[in-house]
Amino acid sequence: MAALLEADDVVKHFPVKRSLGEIATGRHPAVHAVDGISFAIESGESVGLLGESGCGKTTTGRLLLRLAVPTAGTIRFDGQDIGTLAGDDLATFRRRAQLVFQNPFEALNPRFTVLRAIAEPLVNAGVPRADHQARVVEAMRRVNLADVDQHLDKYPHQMSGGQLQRVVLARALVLEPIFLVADEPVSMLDVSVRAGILNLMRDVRQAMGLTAVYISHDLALVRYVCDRTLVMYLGKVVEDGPTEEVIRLPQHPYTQALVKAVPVPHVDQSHEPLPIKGNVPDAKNPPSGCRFRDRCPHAMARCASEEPPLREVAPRRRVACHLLAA
Amino acid sequence: MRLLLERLLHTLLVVWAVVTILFLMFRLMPGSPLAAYLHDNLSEEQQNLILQQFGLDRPLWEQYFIYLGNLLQGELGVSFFQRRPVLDVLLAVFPNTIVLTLSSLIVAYVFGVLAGAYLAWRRNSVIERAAVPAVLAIRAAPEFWIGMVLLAIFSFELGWLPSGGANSPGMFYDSEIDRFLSLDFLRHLILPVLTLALYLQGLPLLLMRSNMLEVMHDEFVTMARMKGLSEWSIVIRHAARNALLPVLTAFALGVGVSVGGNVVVEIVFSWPGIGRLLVNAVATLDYPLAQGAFLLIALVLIFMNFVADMLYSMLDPRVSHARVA
Amino acid sequence: MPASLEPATLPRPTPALWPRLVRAVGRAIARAAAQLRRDGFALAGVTIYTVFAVVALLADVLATHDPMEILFLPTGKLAANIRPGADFLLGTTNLGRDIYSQLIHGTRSALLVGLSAAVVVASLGTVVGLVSGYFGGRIDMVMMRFADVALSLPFLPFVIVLIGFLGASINIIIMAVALLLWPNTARVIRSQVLSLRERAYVEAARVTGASTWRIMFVHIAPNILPLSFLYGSIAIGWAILTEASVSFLGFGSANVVSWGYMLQDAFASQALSRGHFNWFIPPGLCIVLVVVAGFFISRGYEEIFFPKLRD
Amino acid sequence: MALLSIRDLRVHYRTPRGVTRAVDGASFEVPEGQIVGLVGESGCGKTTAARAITGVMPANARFAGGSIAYRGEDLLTAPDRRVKELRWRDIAFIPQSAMNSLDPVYRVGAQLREVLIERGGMDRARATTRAAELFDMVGLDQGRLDDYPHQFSGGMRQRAAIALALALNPSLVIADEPVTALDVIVQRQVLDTIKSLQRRFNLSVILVTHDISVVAYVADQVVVMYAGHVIEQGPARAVLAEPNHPYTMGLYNAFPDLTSAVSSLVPIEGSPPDLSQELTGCRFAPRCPFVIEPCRSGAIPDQGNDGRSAACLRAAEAVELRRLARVPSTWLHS
Repeated sequence: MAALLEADDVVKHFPVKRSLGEIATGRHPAVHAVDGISFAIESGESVGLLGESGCGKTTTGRLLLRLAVPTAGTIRFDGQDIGTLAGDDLATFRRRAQLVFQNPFEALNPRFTVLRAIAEPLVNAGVPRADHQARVVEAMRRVNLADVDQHLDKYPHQMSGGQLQRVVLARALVLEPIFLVADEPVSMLDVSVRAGILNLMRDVRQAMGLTAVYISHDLALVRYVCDRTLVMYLGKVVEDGPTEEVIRLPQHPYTQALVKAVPVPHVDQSHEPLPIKGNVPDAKNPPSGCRFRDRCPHAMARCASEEPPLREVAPRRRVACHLLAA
Repeated sequence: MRLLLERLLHTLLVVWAVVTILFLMFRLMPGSPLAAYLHDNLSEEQQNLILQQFGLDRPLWEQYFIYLGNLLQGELGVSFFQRRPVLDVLLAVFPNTIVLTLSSLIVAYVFGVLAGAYLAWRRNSVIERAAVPAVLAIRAAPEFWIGMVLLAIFSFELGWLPSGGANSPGMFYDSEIDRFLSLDFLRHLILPVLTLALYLQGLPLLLMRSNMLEVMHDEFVTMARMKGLSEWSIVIRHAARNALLPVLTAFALGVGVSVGGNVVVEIVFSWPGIGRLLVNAVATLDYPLAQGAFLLIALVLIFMNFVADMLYSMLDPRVSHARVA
Repeated sequence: MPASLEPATLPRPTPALWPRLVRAVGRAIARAAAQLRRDGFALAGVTIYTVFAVVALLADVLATHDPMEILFLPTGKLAANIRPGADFLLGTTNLGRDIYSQLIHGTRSALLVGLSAAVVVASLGTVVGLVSGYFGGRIDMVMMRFADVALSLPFLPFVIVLIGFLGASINIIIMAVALLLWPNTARVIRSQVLSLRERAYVEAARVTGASTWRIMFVHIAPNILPLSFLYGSIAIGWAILTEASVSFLGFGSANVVSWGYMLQDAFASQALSRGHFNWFIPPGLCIVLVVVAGFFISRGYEEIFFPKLRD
Repeated sequence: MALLSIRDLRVHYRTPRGVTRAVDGASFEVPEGQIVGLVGESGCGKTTAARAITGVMPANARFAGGSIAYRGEDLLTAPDRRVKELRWRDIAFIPQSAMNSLDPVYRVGAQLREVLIERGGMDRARATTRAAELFDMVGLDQGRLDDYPHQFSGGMRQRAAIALALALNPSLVIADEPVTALDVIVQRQVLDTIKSLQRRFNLSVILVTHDISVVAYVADQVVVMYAGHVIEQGPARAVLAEPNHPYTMGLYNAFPDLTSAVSSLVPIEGSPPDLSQELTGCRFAPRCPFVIEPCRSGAIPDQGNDGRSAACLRAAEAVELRRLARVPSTWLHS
């Protein structure tokens, strides 16, 4: 299989206001939201971007869709550098890559009916008006929005969260994209509704042969819908591998802590304290060397001086940790 | 610190822009004000002398730099009609305006804040329902008209208070302070202050009321209730303290706006202030005086905008204590 | 391809643009009207405006005399300082002019000044705020610096100097008001646009390839129009008050009857010391009514479009 | 005797669209020294029920019936004075968002001292020492007492809120979604703090959450709410292992579990009823795969023993229903 998407040493910094001292010394401080990540996603894969808030996963998602442009590095989609796309090429890319939003209550224009909302991509892609309704109805069927006629003229405030997320998904699918980024697609929904949306996304992905990236902080969700998982910490990918393996045998100390911290719905579970302490450091001044070192139970002198590269430790398995260097 | 310097720089930029606008406004107006000054019966030589005196025979850009240079030295020229340096004329009346402005703002804000907090506390009571449209109506009234009505009633009908000026004729004082503290001055001050305060109280009142209503819905006020704190602590220490922040900023802004905005009230009560001076200067085409008065009013406004800005960032810990680490 | 699937529920004719527009506008008006009935403030404001608008339109019919004509009694005496009565509803001025007729005609200039200034302020402020907020960067910086400067010019003194040197004219008053008031509108709209720009549904439009134009005018602008109206209705009041102040200070144009002119006339003619309340109370009240109507409407608007401000 | 006993509590909200019966006849108890997990989905009334205990409610809320007995004393009929006295000294609260619940213009230490002085009757010096003690207790650096709330991270703020709640040694702490806004690792650390302090001071805690795994981690008892009703309650171990109400069973199927083999998640079709409508019968009936005709009318009595109860007419068949509920096709509406 060929890589559909390749990220090559992608960096995204957000400049912040400089202090007087920084102006005087000519320094340009920035939030290192994404700080040199590389990965390739093969056609048809579903990949989870897992991490805590502030780890850069959402920024990465935006970069993949060219909602933001990298500070350095390139992202290639189907062989083309998306940073340089313009005009018709950009329009084509917009048709092929879509986004499913975290909060369905905000992802839909409150003044648009369901019909108008789902037809929006068709309008932008220049699909003849006469075809809109048929394609909207088709997309709604695809996301199991029953009683199509009943919903077409509804406004977002007249629908439930689960229904809204289906509308959002239908909008993303109406142009028949080949690549989908879903940013925490169910975190705003109730548990009893979540499962329905996740199942739907899984089914749709398979039926349409989509390549998908799920951005989430929820390990259980990623496990449910992703073949492969990239674990991010403070702008870096620290671990990469098949989801089941990453969860069963996490290699990076951070992933290990993360897996341990996830609560499970059983009374009998480990209550032993987590091995890591402290908070995620400030992304403006990340620690030298390994970014996890000051919270890591295994930190060594080398961790402070040398940044561990993300290296292959087994086939399809990459980890960025000096412990695994040997 | 960085914020202070940044705002200061910004303020200087605005001052420069306003000064430039002022220059252009006074030099490029059709029917140059100087025309009125240069009487036909002056000889050409005399006319040229005057033009030279004001540097008006030079090219515009040169005039501009002369003007900037003069401003930097505090040189505002000489009043056409009073034959005195403009700065002296301005400084003679400026204290009157400041006293009038500050007294009325203080009266207005003390009343407005208390009444606003009270109305918020008595939400949906009869008095609250009646007060809001009444306050809006007072705010909708032209200041000078409020002044006229008060004047007609308290001065002319009832004869309780003097009808204008800052002092009765023939009164002399050892110092300005003595003058301001004299009973005669205070009697003259009452009506204009009342007029301005009536007009000005609407803003702090409505602002305080809506801020209080908003803050009372904030989670930390609910928490204060859950903690069983006294009503006093909840309303004053938590709600009012938070609601007051924007009102203090509005006060600082209000000082700047009022110094120029008092114009009409100064006219109604013949108050010898900077606004009245400006109006008379414009009416008599006394261009150096008008320019000086306008400049002074503008500088106060710009300075108070700056103060308001700084005040806000000093009083709100979310700005003043932004943690960089 | 999906278009050829022809689901059973089809066909439903795609409505043409303009009937949909008519429907949308109709719905908006219906909603506003429904809200109006609930909101006493807005209702009062609209009622006051309606009454004054009718008066302005029918001024020639309603007025009993020419407002500037010097009137004489049947006895041939100058009709000066007549008390209100059947012949002169609100009495006459010291020069024998009919106060009631002046009041009626003053409505015209007040509404003219107020509405024109409101339109200019609201549209200038909206366009600047929209462009500045959406594009950001240099454009934004330049425009906001202009706004800072405009807000640093003392309002009334600026108008006085302008009028004093350029001569009295309603157009100059409107221009001056617009020149100094647009920044308030622009700033508020800008900050609203800044937050709307980051909304997920705007991002959604972008990711589906919507053009900048479409995002600005289809997705963002409809949400800020209420704010434009809000600031427009406040500007009506400001413009009327400004015109009144300028006229009162004697810089008004001599051949236009306005409420400010009437007040100046009364003030200069010692109406105050003579207790001619019939002369200076009515024009002041008219100003209060028109201006407060704007405040009321803006309050009602807030209630309709920014319900979170409601209790 | 239970520390807190809630009987048939009804709390209604006036809204523009009519009356919303957010809590509509809920009964449960909080035993001394135990953590009670109050679980349910959004809009089920769990937060309203928990806040009702503090007596501090939004202006449009109304107590429409029932009782809240604290140590046998009904808080709803007790004089205001008495209720105010109990607040924070006996019943304290940890909010979901500590950011909004701390006053932004005062230092965190000052807010601690305020309650220690005004409600605890301490002098300034004593309050200062106690504040430092409390910070220590919840694992915060004493040096941060002089910080403003916005200078804290999310986890630190939540710890500060816990310190504030424990300031006056209350017997009952109500925690409303205390870890929902936090990342997993911080969430776990804060839960550990709550649990250890609860043991140390033998606190009773009501922990409101939408997350059954949080309940599973810390709770001794669990109360499940649905559409304003309590539909199941009992010891956490028993309820979570062997749910008796079809809703609880369904919730389990819909919840992703990291420890079990990946099976498919099963949603509960439909959505909760509109609480501004008059409702009869079991509120879960329209979504329940095991519904029988009597479910749709009349009151559904609590069935149960051994300290467990479920508001389900078919609770006696729970073993069989549990077996059926594990089959995904059961939950597919035709």
